[in-house]
Amino acid sequence: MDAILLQILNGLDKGSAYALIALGLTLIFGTLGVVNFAHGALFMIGAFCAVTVQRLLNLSFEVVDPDKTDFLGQPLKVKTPYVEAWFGPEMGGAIIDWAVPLAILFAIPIMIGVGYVMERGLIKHFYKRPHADQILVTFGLAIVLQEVVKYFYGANPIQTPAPESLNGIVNLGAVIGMDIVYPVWRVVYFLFSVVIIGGIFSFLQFTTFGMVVRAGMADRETVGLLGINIDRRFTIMFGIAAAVAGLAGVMYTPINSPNYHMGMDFLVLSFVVVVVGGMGSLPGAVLAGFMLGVLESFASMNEIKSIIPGIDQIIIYVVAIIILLTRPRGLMGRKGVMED
Amino acid sequence: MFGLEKRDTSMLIIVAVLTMFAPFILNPFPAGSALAQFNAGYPDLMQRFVIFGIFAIGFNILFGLTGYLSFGHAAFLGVGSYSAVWMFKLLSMNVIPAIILSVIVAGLFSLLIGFVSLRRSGIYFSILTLAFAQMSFNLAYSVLTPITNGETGLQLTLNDPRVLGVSATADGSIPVTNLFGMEMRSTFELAVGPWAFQFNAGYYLCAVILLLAFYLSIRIFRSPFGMMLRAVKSNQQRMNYTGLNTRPYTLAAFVISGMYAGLAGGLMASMDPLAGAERMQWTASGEVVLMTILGGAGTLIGPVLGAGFIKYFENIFSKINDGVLHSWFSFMPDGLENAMVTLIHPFVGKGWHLTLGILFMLVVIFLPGGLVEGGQRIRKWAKNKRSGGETPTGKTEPAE
Amino acid sequence: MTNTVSRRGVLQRGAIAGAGVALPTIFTASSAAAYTNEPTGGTVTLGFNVPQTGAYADEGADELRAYELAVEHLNGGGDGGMMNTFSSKALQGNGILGKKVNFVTGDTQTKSDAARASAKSMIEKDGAVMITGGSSSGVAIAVQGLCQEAGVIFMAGLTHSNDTTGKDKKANGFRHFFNGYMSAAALAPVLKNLYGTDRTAYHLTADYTWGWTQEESIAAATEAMGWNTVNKVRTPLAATDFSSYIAPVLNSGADVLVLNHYGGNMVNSLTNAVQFGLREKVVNGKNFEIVVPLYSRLMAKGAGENVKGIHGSTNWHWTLQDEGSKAFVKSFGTKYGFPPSQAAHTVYCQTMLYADAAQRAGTFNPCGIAEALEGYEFDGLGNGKTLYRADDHQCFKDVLVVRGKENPTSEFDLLEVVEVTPRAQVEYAPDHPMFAGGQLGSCNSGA
Amino acid sequence: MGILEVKNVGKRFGGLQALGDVNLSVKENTVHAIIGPNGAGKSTLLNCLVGKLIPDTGSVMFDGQSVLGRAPYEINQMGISRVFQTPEIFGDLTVLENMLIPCFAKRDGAFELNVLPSVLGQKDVLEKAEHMLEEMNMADKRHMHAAAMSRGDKRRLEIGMCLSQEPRLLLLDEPTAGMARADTNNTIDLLKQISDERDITIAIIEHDMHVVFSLADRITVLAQGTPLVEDDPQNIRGNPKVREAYLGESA
Repeated sequence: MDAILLQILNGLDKGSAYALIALGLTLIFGTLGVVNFAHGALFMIGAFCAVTVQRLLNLSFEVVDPDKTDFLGQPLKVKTPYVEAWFGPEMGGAIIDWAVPLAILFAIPIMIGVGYVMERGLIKHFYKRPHADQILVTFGLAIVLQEVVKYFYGANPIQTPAPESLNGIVNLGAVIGMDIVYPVWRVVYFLFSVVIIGGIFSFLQFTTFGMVVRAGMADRETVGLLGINIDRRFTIMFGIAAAVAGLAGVMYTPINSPNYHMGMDFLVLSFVVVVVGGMGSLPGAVLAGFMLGVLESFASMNEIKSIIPGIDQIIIYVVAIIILLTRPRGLMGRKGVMED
Repeated sequence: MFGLEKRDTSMLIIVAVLTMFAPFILNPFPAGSALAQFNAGYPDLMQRFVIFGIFAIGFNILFGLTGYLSFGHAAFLGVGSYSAVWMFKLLSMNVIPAIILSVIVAGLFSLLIGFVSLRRSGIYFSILTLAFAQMSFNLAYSVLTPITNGETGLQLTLNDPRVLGVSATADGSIPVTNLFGMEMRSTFELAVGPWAFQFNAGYYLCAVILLLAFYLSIRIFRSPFGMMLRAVKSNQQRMNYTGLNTRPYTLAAFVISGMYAGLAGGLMASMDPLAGAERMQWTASGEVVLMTILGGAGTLIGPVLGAGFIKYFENIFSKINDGVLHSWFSFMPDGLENAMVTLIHPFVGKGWHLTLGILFMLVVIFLPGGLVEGGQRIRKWAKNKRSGGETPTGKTEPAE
Repeated sequence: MTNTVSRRGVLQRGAIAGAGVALPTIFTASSAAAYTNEPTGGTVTLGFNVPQTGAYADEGADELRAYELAVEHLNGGGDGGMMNTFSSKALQGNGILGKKVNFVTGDTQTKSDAARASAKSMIEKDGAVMITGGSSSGVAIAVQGLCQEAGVIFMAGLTHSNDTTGKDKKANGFRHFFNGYMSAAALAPVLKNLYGTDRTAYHLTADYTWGWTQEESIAAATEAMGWNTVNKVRTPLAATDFSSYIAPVLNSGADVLVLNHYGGNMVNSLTNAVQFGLREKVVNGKNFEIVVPLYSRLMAKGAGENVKGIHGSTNWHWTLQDEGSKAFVKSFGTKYGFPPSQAAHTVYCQTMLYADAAQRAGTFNPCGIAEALEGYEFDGLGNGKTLYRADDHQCFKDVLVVRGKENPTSEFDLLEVVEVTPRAQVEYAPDHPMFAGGQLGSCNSGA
Repeated sequence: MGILEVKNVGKRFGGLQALGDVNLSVKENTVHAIIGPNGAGKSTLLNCLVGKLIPDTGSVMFDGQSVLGRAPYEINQMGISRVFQTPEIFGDLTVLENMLIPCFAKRDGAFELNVLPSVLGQKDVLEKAEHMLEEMNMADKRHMHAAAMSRGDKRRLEIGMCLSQEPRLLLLDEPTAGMARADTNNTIDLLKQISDERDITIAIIEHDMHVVFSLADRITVLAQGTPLVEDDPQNIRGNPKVREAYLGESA
């Protein structure tokens, strides 16, 4: 029983990442009608915002310590981060320790800026172009972005730990008298994604801005006829979608050390998630994200794998095929969106 | 000629000339010169050009004509390769049965996947094909290892039970692939001064098959069937209300392009008898999509150009290292030389992906019709120049 | 028409055919060369085929650095590195057989297809007489097969699967790196001392051939000393989040987790395992332990804090204090500013061994070189006395058991050597079942 | 017995009864108009006839054969062609190609793997398409991209495409909707000419009374999903029930 609960937790956690990426992807599909193959790269850039903050906080000055030697036998240069020098080792150490949460503050403006520049500088010119062209140009952009990151940070994964106090495990089952230990940061990640998803939905639901955007998703021309500048709002939506992907990336870094191609790893899966959820449906994307995450976790249980060997390799694709064949437009897709 | 219109005939002849003289055309720089790095006229790369050309031509029959964007075509190429290698292992080292089997198996496989996937259209179709291909890849890499030899790829061994032929040659090697005794790897070399041109038997087999494949694709483009496929892309609703059943049309296009992919896979295995699972990965499927769009989807020659373009960068640019750069700029003063090397360094060698990404973007931004449109613009420009800068005729020619 | 892919190197040709020849000279390769890519000018070209894109790009970059260093040393540049400590003194620092060493580089992309394409272009276009490099077993085996067919020598880079010198061994292929069996044989006694004989192990294994051979080796070795294997779970190569594979470990009754992963997989699975508190867990009254049989410093860096106190094995480590290792670290560190990785070390050794064999054989003919390498025993390359066994072209040498360091003094000082398992303990018969099923075949010179 | 017999057809969408109990009989070689206010169920009825929708109850017989459960292309091959409210043509193809496709469909049926022969080699089909273009006065536009034509021309082309299939029943869905008066009159003339010169039955759904009374031999008035009355045009004009339900509100 607790094994199943544990896998549900794992699934929700994986699903959080899928859902956050898919949410942004759907927003861009829905509002701009653009197939954005660079969306995974935005997730990756977010993760590298965290790496950058960690590096910045660790910027150090060097003092030569004549008593110690480095690997070549020369005097060792001892590094002390400026932050520690300024705030004292305790306070400074704590700031460095909290690099990942701090990176959120750093990532929001960066990601909105990246999204804005991407949309105004490139995507804008591709609204009326065929989807094939959009795929080619955004794929090219994704390659360029990840190669640039690789140039500066290398190809190896870079460890970016969570703050010490959030790094342990917590017994979630204590309340119901069961023993379900789970990493604290993963709980944080799940809650974080719930907050972000909730935030996006209430933003779209309860603000006039959101209402206009939703109306624009349904019928762009009519909204345009009302004299509302829908394009500008869509640009802002693109920035928000980029920020959501970026934040998902920032928070993901302690779970798995980021590397430059993590965006591509998530790209295909998030496309599957979006399509299974149904084109143009935000709740569909979120639902599909969590559903596929949970199913993927179940499929990796030994009990299941012993019945169908290798099922964990293909579960996502099997589920995608079954859903698309039984529900023509995915879980909650709207008619006529990206069907031709 | 050959039942083709004049324009198509001349295009076929141009392609024939280009492929037959490729060993010369692709080797413009004398060996040993600084630019020899850019020579592409060696057998392996020439084979890849034409094989991926065939793959892209086939993909274009589906995507270019019907607009159905398959993201899983690499699976058919992979299946073709596996069938061919199994044929080498079990039957004979002759490439003909291997290629025939790979086309048949890929055709059957694409019939199955197409039948299911074509129940949906648009992006739903794309994701279905992607899902099937990724399943094939993941299984080939792991669970199906007894058939596919997993990570390493299926290869020949010294104890293959070859029915027609020997398991190992007299000197203890694995026999090589051949066409009725003519070895695919045999290469004839022509040295003219500092130039060295290589004529490889395998390449010429591939080239002849490419010409046949290209010819067949012209016929398909110009046939009523091809017109129906373009009509599917244009307006399915009207098709249905004109008494035409679109499903068999799209399925036939899907299977034909799957068989082209299988042919490419079979040829690949015939040139180099190894079938790796990565051939079926989504990145490989994505590659043929990129080739087609980059060259010009829906045009006859575009996909071949796109295939050549990408393979050239993959194989030539990835091999330029700092040593090569230094040798290029060694005539400059040291400081300038180092500056140039530093400047170019990120774009070559391990940075070849970056260059490719940038070129994707540039092509699609400035040449919406792909490389073919670039060619047309140059031709138009040249024509204008020749005719003394007269105003261009307003008539736009359909992209071919 | 000839029967071979033999041809002469483009770069070499430049030296001899500089002046224009008026009439076409038509010749076939077999009449001109005795073996594939016989160097005729003043230079010889080696092909360095390493991953430059994809997950192993950093490891590939480190290999390339070592190759460049080796070439520099062979051509008489730098401080000579391990050439000075190498037991064979055949190399003079004037290239190989008096020919200056040139090299070409390529990108394997860690894909069999791409790696073969890249190796082929080196052979067909650049006239390389030897191909070396790689960072995964799939690529090594694929390229080894190609080199066998083409008639050039393949000096494997980082490849740890038993198959490379087991069922997929080839007469033209040679491996300096150790393998899964050796890791297991070296680790088992250490694990026994540390954790006792009453342990229950749970394996997580990357679901492809390398993972399987390592899993098989480790399970066999640990079971032989009394451990019990409770489960062997295969994880998809593409997996990034291993939480759903780690979770079942918690209640499986296992008290040791063996991670048969490498690269990004290893970084992630280890990170996830530590996240789930496995390190602090007590099962069956014993502390829960994690073992990573194949360690690399680059991976350890990616996993950061999580490697502390975790045991594994490695082919070589820069903190070794023998003369060869010290010389290599010094000359690598001086040139690049940081110590070399085990991948860098193995490819440097392979280049030296190839050059030395050619020098001793007096020819670049692959068959001559193979003969010179087979059964060759040497020392001074950082691993103690080492034997290139003739039966399977596998090097036999001491294996290092390492542990993630608790208090690293620098970003490179992540592992510490716990034990140097002597060569005798990791040796096995050539027909050992884990290596059976293949034949070397006969050497192919391409003639 | 009419060529098209609709009996007791009903269709519900959730809680909405779109068609109640429709009976309709279209006589061969007549022009039969179906009129009714918005939401009367005209389009639903049409979709039931061409296979886009399957009615919940009742039967639809064309020339003695049931069309129910058949796909649109099968119904088309039986001899029913449909003209849409907004012209549905192959925008990416040339005008000539647009005309060729129905000609091929007529000759080769719903599917033919005609992979090798060239289109230009199919003289019979080419001739027929060219002839049809001339008849539609569009021969000069034959190499134009269809999407680039005016709406009136598109409508003409669509009707021509349908006629080239030699259908026995031509269904038109508000063929003049959104057209300027001149274009509307041209279309009326064209349809008149077709009905006079050919052996064809026309069923037309129309809003525009001018069009209806210019063309129709017989009119069915639909209101709230059921036929109110079916009669000759002059009788419809004077029918008080129709006036009340339909004309009254628009007059």
